[in-house]
Amino acid sequence: MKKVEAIIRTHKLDDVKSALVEAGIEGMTVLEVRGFGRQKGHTEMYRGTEYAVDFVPKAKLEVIVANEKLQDAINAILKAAQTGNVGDGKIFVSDIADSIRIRTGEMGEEAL
Amino acid sequence: MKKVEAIIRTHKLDDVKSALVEAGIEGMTVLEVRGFGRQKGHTEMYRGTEYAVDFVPKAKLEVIVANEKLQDAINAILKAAQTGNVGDGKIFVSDIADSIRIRTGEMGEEAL
Amino acid sequence: MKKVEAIIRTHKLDDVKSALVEAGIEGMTVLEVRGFGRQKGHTEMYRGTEYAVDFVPKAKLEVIVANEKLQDAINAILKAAQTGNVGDGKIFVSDIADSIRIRTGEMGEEAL
Amino acid sequence: MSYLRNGCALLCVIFLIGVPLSALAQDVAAPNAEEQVELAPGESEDISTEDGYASESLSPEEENQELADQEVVNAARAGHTGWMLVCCALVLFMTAPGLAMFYGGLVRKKNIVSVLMQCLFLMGLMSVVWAICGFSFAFGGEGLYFGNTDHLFMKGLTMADGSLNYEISSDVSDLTFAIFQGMFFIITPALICGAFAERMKFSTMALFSVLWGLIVYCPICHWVWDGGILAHGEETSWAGGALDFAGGTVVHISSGVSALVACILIGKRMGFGSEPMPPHNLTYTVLGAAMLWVGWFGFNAGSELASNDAATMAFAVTHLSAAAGVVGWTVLEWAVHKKPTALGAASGAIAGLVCITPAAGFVQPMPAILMGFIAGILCFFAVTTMKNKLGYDDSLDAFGVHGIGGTIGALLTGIFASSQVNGVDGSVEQFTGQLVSVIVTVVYAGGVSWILLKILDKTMGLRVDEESETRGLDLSEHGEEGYIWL
Amino acid sequence: MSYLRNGCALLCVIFLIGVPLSALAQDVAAPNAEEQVELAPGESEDISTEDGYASESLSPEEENQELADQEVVNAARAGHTGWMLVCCALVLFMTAPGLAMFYGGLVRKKNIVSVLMQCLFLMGLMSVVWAICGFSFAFGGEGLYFGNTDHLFMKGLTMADGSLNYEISSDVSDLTFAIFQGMFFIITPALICGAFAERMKFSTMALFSVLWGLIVYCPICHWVWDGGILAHGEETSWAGGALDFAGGTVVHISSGVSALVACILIGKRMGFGSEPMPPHNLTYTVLGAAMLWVGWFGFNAGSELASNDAATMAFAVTHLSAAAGVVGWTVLEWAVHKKPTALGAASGAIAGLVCITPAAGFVQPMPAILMGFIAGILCFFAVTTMKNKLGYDDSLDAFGVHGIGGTIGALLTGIFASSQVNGVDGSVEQFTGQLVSVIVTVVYAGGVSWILLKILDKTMGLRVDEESETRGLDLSEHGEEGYIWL
Amino acid sequence: MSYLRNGCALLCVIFLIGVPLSALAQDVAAPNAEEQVELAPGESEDISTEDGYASESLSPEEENQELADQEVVNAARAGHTGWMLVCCALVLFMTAPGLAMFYGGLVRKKNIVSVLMQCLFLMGLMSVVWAICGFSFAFGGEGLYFGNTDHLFMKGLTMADGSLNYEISSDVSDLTFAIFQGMFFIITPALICGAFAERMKFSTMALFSVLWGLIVYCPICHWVWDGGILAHGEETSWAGGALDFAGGTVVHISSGVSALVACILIGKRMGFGSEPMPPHNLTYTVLGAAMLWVGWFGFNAGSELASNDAATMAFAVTHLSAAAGVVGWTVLEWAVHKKPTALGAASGAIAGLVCITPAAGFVQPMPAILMGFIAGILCFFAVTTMKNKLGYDDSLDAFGVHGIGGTIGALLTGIFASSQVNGVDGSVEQFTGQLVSVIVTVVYAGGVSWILLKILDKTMGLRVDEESETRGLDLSEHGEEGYIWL
Ligand SMILES: Nc1ncnc2c1ncn2[C@@H]1O[C@H](COP(=O)(O)OP(=O)(O)O)[C@@H](O)[C@H]1O
Ligand SMILES: Nc1ncnc2c1ncn2[C@@H]1O[C@H](COP(=O)(O)OP(=O)(O)O)[C@@H](O)[C@H]1O
Ligand SMILES: Nc1ncnc2c1ncn2[C@@H]1O[C@H](COP(=O)(O)OP(=O)(O)O)[C@@H](O)[C@H]1O
Repeated sequence: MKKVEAIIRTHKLDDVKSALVEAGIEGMTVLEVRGFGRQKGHTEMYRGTEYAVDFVPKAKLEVIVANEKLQDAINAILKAAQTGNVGDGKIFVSDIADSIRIRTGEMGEEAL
Repeated sequence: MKKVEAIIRTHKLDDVKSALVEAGIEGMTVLEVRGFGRQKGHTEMYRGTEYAVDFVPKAKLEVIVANEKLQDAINAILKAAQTGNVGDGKIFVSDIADSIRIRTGEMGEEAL
Repeated sequence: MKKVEAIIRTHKLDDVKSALVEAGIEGMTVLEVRGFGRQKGHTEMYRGTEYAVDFVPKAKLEVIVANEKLQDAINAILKAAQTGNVGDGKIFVSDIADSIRIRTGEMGEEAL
Repeated sequence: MSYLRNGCALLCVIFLIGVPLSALAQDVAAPNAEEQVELAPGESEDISTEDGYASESLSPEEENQELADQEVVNAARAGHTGWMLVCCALVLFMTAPGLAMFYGGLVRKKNIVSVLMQCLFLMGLMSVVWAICGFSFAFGGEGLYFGNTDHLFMKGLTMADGSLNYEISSDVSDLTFAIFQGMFFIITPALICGAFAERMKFSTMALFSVLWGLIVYCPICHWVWDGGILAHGEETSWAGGALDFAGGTVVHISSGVSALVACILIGKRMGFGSEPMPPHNLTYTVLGAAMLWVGWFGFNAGSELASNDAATMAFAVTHLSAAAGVVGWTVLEWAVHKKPTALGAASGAIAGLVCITPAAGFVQPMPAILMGFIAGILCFFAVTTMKNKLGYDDSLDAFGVHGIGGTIGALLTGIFASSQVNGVDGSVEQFTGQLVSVIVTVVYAGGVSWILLKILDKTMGLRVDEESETRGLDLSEHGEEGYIWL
Repeated sequence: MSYLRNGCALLCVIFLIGVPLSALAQDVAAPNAEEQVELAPGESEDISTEDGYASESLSPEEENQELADQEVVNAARAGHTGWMLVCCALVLFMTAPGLAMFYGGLVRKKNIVSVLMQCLFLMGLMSVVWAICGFSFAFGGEGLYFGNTDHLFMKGLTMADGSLNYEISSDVSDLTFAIFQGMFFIITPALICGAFAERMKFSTMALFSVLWGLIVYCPICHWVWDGGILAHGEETSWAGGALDFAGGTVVHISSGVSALVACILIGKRMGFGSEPMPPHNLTYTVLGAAMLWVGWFGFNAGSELASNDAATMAFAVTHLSAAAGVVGWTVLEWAVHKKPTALGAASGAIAGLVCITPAAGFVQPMPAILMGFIAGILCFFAVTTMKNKLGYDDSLDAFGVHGIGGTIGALLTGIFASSQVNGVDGSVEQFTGQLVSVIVTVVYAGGVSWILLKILDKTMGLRVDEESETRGLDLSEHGEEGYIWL
Repeated sequence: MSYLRNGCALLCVIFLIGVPLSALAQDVAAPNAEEQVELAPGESEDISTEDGYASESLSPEEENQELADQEVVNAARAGHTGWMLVCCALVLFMTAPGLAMFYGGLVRKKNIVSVLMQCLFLMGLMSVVWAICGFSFAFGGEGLYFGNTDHLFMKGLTMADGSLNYEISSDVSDLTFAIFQGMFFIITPALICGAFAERMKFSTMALFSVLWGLIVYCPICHWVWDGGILAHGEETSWAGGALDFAGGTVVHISSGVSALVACILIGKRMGFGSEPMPPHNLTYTVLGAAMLWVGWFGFNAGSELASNDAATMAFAVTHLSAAAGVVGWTVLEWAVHKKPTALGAASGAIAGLVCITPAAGFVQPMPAILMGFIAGILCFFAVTTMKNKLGYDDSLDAFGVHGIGGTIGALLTGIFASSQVNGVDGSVEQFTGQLVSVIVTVVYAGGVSWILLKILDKTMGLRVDEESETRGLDLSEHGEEGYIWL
């Protein structure tokens, strides 16, 4: 099994979710994160004091998939999350050793 | 070392924490997340416009454990987080290459 | 590629970010988390009812780096995040199988 | 689903009867109006009925004098009316934003909307019920036990060719009085909501509030403030009747006791005692307490029904009692629990305000400070120690603050009342009168609430199901979330 | 950048002209003052001009009597003035915190500051404009179509040796009247902001508000309330003129229609219909609605310009209509959508308040309940069904609530007005007068707003760019965030 | 721990003395009461003492006339009293929710409760202190430098058989006056809290506020408003005394300067200059500013102590100055920093309000606009440029807004005062009087605050420890969190 972590624009979340569901993915977890990268943050000004806010709000999606669905998932995300502008985000893939469904105790790909 | 990521119901957090502590785990990190899966979300209605909110609030627990404690940790989580209803969540296990305690610079299992 | 996950004190975030940027890291993602460990939480009191809050607010930094930059990143974090008091946090290192830049589709270390 | 239909049905019935009858009400008023016009001779549109009656056979000079006197009366009324309208607004301000914020901050995030909705909906529902029949039941006629139906649909309070009657008080019109009292009819059931917060069905809450208002509040109100069995100084009163300036008995004890009954009958919140249930937004609670404090000036000083020295004194003692409540609760907590909390300060303010409510027009400033201080201390023990010992789950301490604070206030009024303020001194007799009124109110409000809730429990059900409670009332009852930060 | 300069320039010009002229204004006032002093004989400093004029040739006795009468008038004025100043404060309270919270809660988090800023900045800007010229344009002179320049820089409203004129109303001074009306001048354009929220340029909004205020609001205000073509009971009025007690036409229809035009011209929000745009902070919206309710008493009852029976009646019907609006909207929604929502209750309250605004001084309580109920129901359909059908994006339903609610109210006033309240009965003629005033207001406000916005669109641009809209107006227009939770 | 005990001890002592003495106070009042009763002949309960004295040897006719006159006076008092009670409520409303929200929004999330708690606790503590001794120290007797002990425990302000004295003002009772002034006694130290926010020990803050109130505020108040060395128009006054209508010197300069001293002595917040410290909830700040604006009408117009033309004028200029402050600050910021911020608009409003405070009863509308505009601009520079240059950490700009704004206002009052408003014209002499009063206030308030804080620093400590500051005062001082979103 693989873990796909995708950092995307927050307002793309619904599109990406739909794309993943279409690609046959049935579960996923989303986190609110703040990202630092090529995309610039912004400055805020309070009573003349300027704050540079370098972190940009992003959504992070974690999807654990069976190996054979990995490519589908990646493609789905790529298609739905791309705008072509700096700040579209990244996808990171890593290995998952095991997975368990708490409700039933099922293990492995069964659990997804 | 292993990383145990458990996505659980938010109100089970305290129980799971206690179970883990009993199982000899001394550190963990919790994240607020929103999950999509078999458990249904809800609909909200604002001035006649209906919004389907598919994501359900969940807590995600990250625990890095020495290999020999892995099973204990999993069992503790399973026992404390189970309700038997859809939405109990998942446990994912993966490998951790190294760990360091920032305060002391200790490495490996010492650092946990 | 490696994933460096560092759990640090929230108010050290800016320092750590700067240190990482100096070490040549160009991207990172931050999450708000709550940690349980040796550092004690606090108690709150509402109309005579005491609540023990065991979880302490922390920032979690996720940085994916090329293998050769791993040590630099770790050192940067260690240096910037250390105060010497309990609660400085941990660094966990794991493997990343692949990474993709959504905007361009670039893969591997190119994508970072 | 059926309880929902019940609720709707009730409301619809009220309206279906009310709307056609409303036309009638106007027609009924019209003849009165004409009558008055005939009686009032002068050109001045402002002459009120009372004087009209007397003026039939006066010489022109006397008439002139009377007109001039009337001008003076009207001038004073401008002051009284303006003040009382402001007080009406202040009392409404207490329910929302005041109480809504105060209570809203105390619940968990998933139930914030439900609390706000209870307050706001009661502002609508109870006001309509008050106009249709509540006022008449509470303030109609001279019965010892209950009002009458003379003022259904605000009959007799409507305008007859530009003038409103001045029967109840000589300083403000009956309509002003009715609006002012109507604001009390809103906040009293809203206070009860604190006891069953986070688990009560909205539909049952609405129906209960209407029934409670008509069956519990209106009679007690009539007993104490409209010549009934607890009215002070009436021969027919039990034990000489009670001093209750602004509603210690009528509002706070009645709602506090009913709250206790309600929270016992509905049972504890799921997870009570095991899960943490801290206030989700303490800032709301503190700000709401401050708003209640401000609004309470309308509640207490407004209960003088005029803008005069007595209102000033009521204002002053209200302020000082609240202040002393803050000091009392906070300092005690500081000593006992090592930290002074903002929630403590806010609770102390409310305790002080509740306690001074029955006494506001009867005591001097220094005793008011003492009363607030005592209330702060005793309510502190009530919500921290007593509640835990007895083990009921009064979610937001409606009983602990309003029931206990109101009782303390009612009793202390019998001790600290000073004849210099309003002609009544504290005495053993007065204390007895207070005690009797407390007991009567506790028994009646508690008993009827118990019966009402039992019936509602059997028919509509008091409590949402477990799934709904876990998810939070905001989503399950209203389909809304309080905050959407994304 | 250029639009920014434009905006600044405008403001600076106002000030550059205003400041030196202000000195002038004082000088002009001075002679008046002296005149008055000479005329007023008695020792009393409080004697007002009018009486001064008449008193030149009176016997000492008569003079004494007159002084005594004057004392009575002054006593009444103390009441009226106090009440009206409170009403001024209440109406300001409506714009912020009231409307600011109500609207602010409804937008997405990224635009909360922009909404608050619109309200707060308009409080500043419109007040200054009102003092400099708005009041004079709206209430100056006797023209049928427009005011005059007699009161530029508040000339004639300033103090001449301690006294303020009492020309407009005999109960409160002209300055009191001017401040009160100035508060309306703030909230009316602020209401429009609901329509183009989350995408309008701040600079254009500011300039539009000033122009709209002077070109749309002032004339309509003059037509209805200062003897213009829609004034009730004037011979020169069209169709006999309209009853508009507190601004159903002047405030709500004018702003509601302009809001509709504005949201059509500026276009839908990006992602409208595809992305969810739920209220980010429903608690603000509910609390804001409650504050609006409280403040509205100043708006409606204050429009009587005195503290008397009519003000009491206006207060009562305002309260009851709001209450019935809550009940109407909520119960209907409950029936149709299965859940009663807090947003529904809040919207119903506002609908009821808007609807009763033109009628507040003309109807009895029971019809007021009916009006609120009808408004709750029709506005519910307007914002749920009609808006979706027609497909415009009125972000916060400024048109759906104020435009529709105001129109319903204006028309129903022509039906439910009762001569017992203010001498006017509902009738076909009155209904026609109401209808004509609605049509005139809709056509004029809509038309001029359309032209204004078209011009502004071509010159400054109405809308922020896409990047800014996505990021949120808080950051792009103001460089601030509403909440920083870390 | 020991400082905690100190604080508690202090409070307890106050109460231990106060409670028994309170009984005494009532006894002392009683004889007075009887005296009055004997003197007052008529049946009317409302006759006030003054007239009672004169009426001993009048013919029945004259007595009748006098009674009639008294009725007129009472009618006027109804208006004045109602208005002043509302003003009292409005000034309390300023401290909380107003100031609490305004300041609360500006701090970091971890300190929000501490700010709210400071405001709420001071509402309690300072009110009790005021009743016990503060009023007497400030307004007792005729001393040039300090009040006396005549009114300890509100002696002489309590009720003697239904009546309150009317010595201080003929329009409202002494008790009304005392409550009104008591509200000022709350907000003034609360303003100082803005300077040492986020790091001050709660116990030290409480003790400091009490001491500061008694040693700094009461004397200054006495000097300016009770015939002391800065009172306007007294022969004994320095440089002819100062015009200070509603507290530019007494409230704003005194608190602003003390704030500066405090923030210098306590030192900068940890991380000041390196860590970002943006407002955690700008919505609170904007809403709080709006509430302050509304409440300020009570503060300024209420300072007329009557509901009359002068109050109207004070209301008008207050509103316009605030409005111009918004415009001034915002437009300047827009030009300089390219974006108009909501925090700027809010700050500008407060700057305008502070600046007009001393002038409210003395200037005409157009100069008021100018004053607000100037204050907006100068305060903008004070908090953006000057503060950065000088490098002190005035967390919430208590000095920058209240100190600077108050000084500007005090000085400009000497220029813009117009004899048409209140008999005094701006002049070189008047300006000198203003300047002297500013200097005296700055020196005295600054000096005594410095000494007080030095002593407290040595004994109790001013500042929480580093760990507590990092964690936030909410947890370390109060054991509470402001928001619990989970
Ligand atoms: N090396 C990295 N490790 C972890 N997260 C990263 C890394 N680089 C980028 N990110 C995340 O991806 C987001 C987008 O990256 P950015 O460089 O701004 O744009 P792009 O992906 O279009 O080049 C960042 O906001 C950050 O959250
Ligand atoms: N494939 C997945 N990858 C990541 N997270 C998942 C995945 N499947 C489920 N989850 C998480 O687990 C939670 C529970 O899953 P769900 O399917 O609703 O119930 P259950 O685990 O009882 O079958 C989801 O809300 C989601 O956060
Ligand atoms: N085994 C673990 N797994 C995951 N997170 C951990 C673990 N141990 C500690 N942490 C995280 O590290 C933080 C700091 O740990 P703590 O034991 O308090 O201090 P220190 O690292 O100085 O010993 C904790 O708050 C928690 O978030």
